[in-house]
Amino acid sequence: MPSLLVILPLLAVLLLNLPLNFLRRLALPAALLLALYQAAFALGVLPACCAGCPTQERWFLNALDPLTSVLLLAIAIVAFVSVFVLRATAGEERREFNMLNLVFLAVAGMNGLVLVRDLFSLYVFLELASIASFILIAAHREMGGLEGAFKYLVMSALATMMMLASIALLLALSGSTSFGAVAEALQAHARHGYVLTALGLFLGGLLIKSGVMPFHGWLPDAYSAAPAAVSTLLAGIVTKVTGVYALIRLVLDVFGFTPATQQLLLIFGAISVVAGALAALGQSDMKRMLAYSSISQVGYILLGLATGTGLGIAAAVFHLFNHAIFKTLLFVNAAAVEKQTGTRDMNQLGGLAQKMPITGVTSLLAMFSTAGVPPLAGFWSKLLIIAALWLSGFHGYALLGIGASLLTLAYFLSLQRRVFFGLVRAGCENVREAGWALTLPSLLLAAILVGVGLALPWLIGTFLLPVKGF
Amino acid sequence: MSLDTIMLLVVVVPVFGSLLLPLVGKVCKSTRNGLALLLVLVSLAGSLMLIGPVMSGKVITLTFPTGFGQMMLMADRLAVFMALVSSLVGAIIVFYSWGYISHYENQNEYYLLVVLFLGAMMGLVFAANLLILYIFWEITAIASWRLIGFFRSPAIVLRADKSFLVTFFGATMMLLGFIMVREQAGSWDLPAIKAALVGHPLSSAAVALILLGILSKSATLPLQTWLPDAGVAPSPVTALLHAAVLVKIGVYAYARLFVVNMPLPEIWQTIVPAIAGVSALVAAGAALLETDLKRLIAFSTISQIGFIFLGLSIGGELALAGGLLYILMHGVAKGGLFLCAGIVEQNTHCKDITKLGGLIKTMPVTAIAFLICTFSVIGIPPLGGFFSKYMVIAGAAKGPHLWIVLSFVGTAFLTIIYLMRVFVMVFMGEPKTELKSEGSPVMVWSVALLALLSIAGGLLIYYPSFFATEATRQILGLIP
Amino acid sequence: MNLVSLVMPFGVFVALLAAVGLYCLIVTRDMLRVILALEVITKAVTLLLIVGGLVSGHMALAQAFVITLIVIEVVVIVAAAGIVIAVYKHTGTLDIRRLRNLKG
Amino acid sequence: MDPTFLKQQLLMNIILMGAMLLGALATVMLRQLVKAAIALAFTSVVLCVVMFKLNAPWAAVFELSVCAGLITVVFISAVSLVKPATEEERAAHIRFKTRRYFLLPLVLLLVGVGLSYVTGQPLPLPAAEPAGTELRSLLWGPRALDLLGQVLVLLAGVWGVVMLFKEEK
Repeated sequence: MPSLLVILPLLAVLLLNLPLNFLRRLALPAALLLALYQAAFALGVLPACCAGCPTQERWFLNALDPLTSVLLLAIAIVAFVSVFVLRATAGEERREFNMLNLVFLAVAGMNGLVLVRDLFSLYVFLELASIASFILIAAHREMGGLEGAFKYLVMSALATMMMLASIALLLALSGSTSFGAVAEALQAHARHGYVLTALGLFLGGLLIKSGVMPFHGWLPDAYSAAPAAVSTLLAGIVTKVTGVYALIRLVLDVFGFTPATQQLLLIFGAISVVAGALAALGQSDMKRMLAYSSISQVGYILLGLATGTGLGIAAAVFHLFNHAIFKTLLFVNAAAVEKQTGTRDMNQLGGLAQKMPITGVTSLLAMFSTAGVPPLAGFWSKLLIIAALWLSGFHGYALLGIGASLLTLAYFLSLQRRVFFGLVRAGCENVREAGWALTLPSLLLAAILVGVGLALPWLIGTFLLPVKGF
Repeated sequence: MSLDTIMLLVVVVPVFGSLLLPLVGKVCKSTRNGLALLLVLVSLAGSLMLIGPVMSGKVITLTFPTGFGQMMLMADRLAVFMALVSSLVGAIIVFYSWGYISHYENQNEYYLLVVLFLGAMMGLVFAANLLILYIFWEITAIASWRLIGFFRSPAIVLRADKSFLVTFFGATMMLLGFIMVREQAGSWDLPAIKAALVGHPLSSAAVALILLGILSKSATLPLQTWLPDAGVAPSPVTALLHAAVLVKIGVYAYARLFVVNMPLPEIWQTIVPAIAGVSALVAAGAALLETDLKRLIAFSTISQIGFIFLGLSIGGELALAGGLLYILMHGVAKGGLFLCAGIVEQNTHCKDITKLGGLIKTMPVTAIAFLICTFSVIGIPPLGGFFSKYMVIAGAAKGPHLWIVLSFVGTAFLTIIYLMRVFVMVFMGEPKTELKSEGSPVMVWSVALLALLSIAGGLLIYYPSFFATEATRQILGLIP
Repeated sequence: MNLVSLVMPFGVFVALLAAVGLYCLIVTRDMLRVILALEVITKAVTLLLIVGGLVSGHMALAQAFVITLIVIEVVVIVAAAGIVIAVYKHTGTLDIRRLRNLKG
Repeated sequence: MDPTFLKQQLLMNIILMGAMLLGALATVMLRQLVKAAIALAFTSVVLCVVMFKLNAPWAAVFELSVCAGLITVVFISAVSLVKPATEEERAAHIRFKTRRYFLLPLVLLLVGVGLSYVTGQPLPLPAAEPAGTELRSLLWGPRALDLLGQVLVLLAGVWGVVMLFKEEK
């Protein structure tokens, strides 16, 4: 029952806030259980989804397809992990409980967003996830978090207004907001200026939401200043679902691939890939570097999507999933480093791999996965994206993507050199591994990365359908 | 045990076994050292067991059905030859490490990476699928990155990153080339590609991109810069990296891809030897000026790689067989040189040849081993290096490009000059540093073994050259 | 009558309203006024939704949308106001130029 | 909806929307934030009238009570928490206001002129709503999901208030 995925978090929030003291302590296990249920659900329906079996449900008609279930799985994994991080870093019990409630709401928002097939409902759930994240970012009420939250809020509000305006225009055109009806109406008048305005507004809003360059201004601030658990959730999945997933879904189901959309995606994708990587190269704050890296990786997803071929789309979705895993892992490790050393400034760190071996090794795996070093999961998605670009005839963009993966490796090597590798820096001698609440999720995510990477040649035919026989 | 299982074990045992080493190392150090050697010896033994079948003309294949279509491992004579060379030198290097690395921290990491590296090398050798080849290719790059940065001081780590970036750049370009091959031939599998490319030569862009990857890995001009810098690594590592295995990966990939499976258009038979010639000559010149012992030997490696490329790319049975033989002889001899350099460095704490001298008095075995290996690299009969160099040059002389051959002859003379200069400056003359005795027995035995192998390679030249010739005939399709 | 000419006069005013809001968003240095500017843009979009319902004849649908939009709008404004007040408590000013701590 | 009826109403609507635009300008340009908030409320009220005239009574009621009412209250309480501006700041504001806002009329003119040139091929009107579709049945029927979303958003708002406004000990 997909609607349970939205209703259960709501019920959890309502029940946990009944005026009974012991309930508060149940919040954490409840969150973990919910995430596990969701992961199991997503994995359970995945084969059926891939086989193309439609599901009948009142609210979410035909909601389950491979894209949706992959996203549901990613949401579950990232939420699971960030609850651990929350436990390790939130501090005060009361605040931890409040933040957990908001995490429930954010997850409900993302699940709804992934499941709906209606433009306006998409807007509603998108706002739900966003509002929960603004508040979470500002949760510690420190200056940096507030600043990041305010910037995110303003840009996000602007983006949703653009989308709503577009929804209004499309409503006037088609008399409905369901994906199918709008897509039909759009097809009938594909090249009309009115339609192009509506499309442009919507795509613009989604690009702002995804933090694509040059609309990225809010993203590094929000990621780097947020509390550790929140930046894990935000970077791993929230902005990916609210921005990138929505973009993929709408382009696939509603807008279709016109040469104009393709060009738009290619250009913004290419700018993000290269400029994001270059900006990351110049950072000294660990989380900021990861944020720029995120922008760069979103660029890859757009490039894959832009090809419009089955291979490219599957690769983009796969990269989205991979990105959720490895970026979450990196943010968890950044949280561990910050917690143990008290700083994120990479110039003050060094040699931590010897002091925190688990953090060091898992970070390395995540970085290599991002850079596309085999045999990790990120390699396959990047390979498929590049191959899709090449086979679709976008040779220049393929070359660009390959070149940028060199940049990716360069900035991650610099991070690795300054934080983990090298000699132990003065002041870091007594650093120890963070507690199990941070190492356990790291190990889990690293296992997924390696497992998916090694098993992919066999998984690819089963779960990434269009890629079969590539 | 069937033959394809043996082939699989040769790859899988060291790759996955290496992951156990840090765990074992936490419990007992000597068990870990023994296990590390054992893992490499399994590869060596497996490769030895494959000799018989492949020499009788068999090609052993193992296919996995995957979402990317078939994925293949394949053992033919070329692969088994290469596997033998690398696992042989690798085993000696691991043995030498017992002595050398025991002075340093992070030994668990060291053994993990060395064995993983050798395992990945085995995988690369038996790969008959472009994706598998690429994966193992990058694993070797990762392992060598960590090994170069082993001592962890900022300058060293920076150089490690540099070498990783250069090889990664080459590898990604190669990957793009592979994608182009895939587009043209419709498969990642080498046999299928070979069949598809009959009559349709590969596009020049794909060849150039793949060549970029190969050149970066084998440190050939213009992507040679990382290799001399990599000399900051622990000595056995540089020996492993430079001499025995890493740079040979590029050479082997060239043979595997362009000689065996994707015949190149005519024009590349001029371009590649010309690149090799320039690279060999320039690197020899650089070696002549260098005073850092390990950097000098590294430049010498770049120079010698040029000879191998010449043998493989110029065409003709004699040159090709010479090139293969060169891989073996150079691996053994250059490994010996590096390990000797390691002993010298560890005992005197000095790598500058102008500040060394007279070491033969206290380190006779090391000195003689160094001399023998030097002779082998130079190509003095009856050592192994002579035959391979002779075959390459003689084979190339049959070809149309006399000027390329002449440049290589010039390089060979330069080799004599710079290597003898090293020997004289380090081991002869007046002692300039405090004299130390020989290194630990394990280390001395290792270099002596390599020197003996160099001699044996010359005296018993019949066996390796028979193997190389047979492999060549199989490559050229003269026999099935 | 067709769709374009029907929406046009309304569309012009919606665009003008949005332009006022956007302009203010760009030039203002006061955080509370940033929120006011967002509100003005929201008004423009609300009007557009109603017009969309009007010309498509799905007025009930458009009303449902507007009601939902208004509820969400309130929550966003409350969250924004909360953030602004918290910033004010830290810095004692509403000047947006104080939000320059995060750079790079 | 009958198009001729619309045409008759158009003039009236244009006047109303002009008033809205004035309200928006006042919101943006008035110096005191309290006055600006009241100007926003005025804009909302006019919008509410426009909605009534466009036959959207329910939405109009919401606009009136929530936007013109609740949001203004939120704003004014937020403003009241902030110290009133000093003389200096006021002077600075007046000095900068002209400099910052002088482009606004130009921008508006350009947008207006630009849009009035936009014409396109006619797009047909979509089929009208089946008669008898009521807001109530619509909200609780096909759009129930949005209602659920609203509930969740309101809950998020509750935590926003709890976490952002509550005094920390």
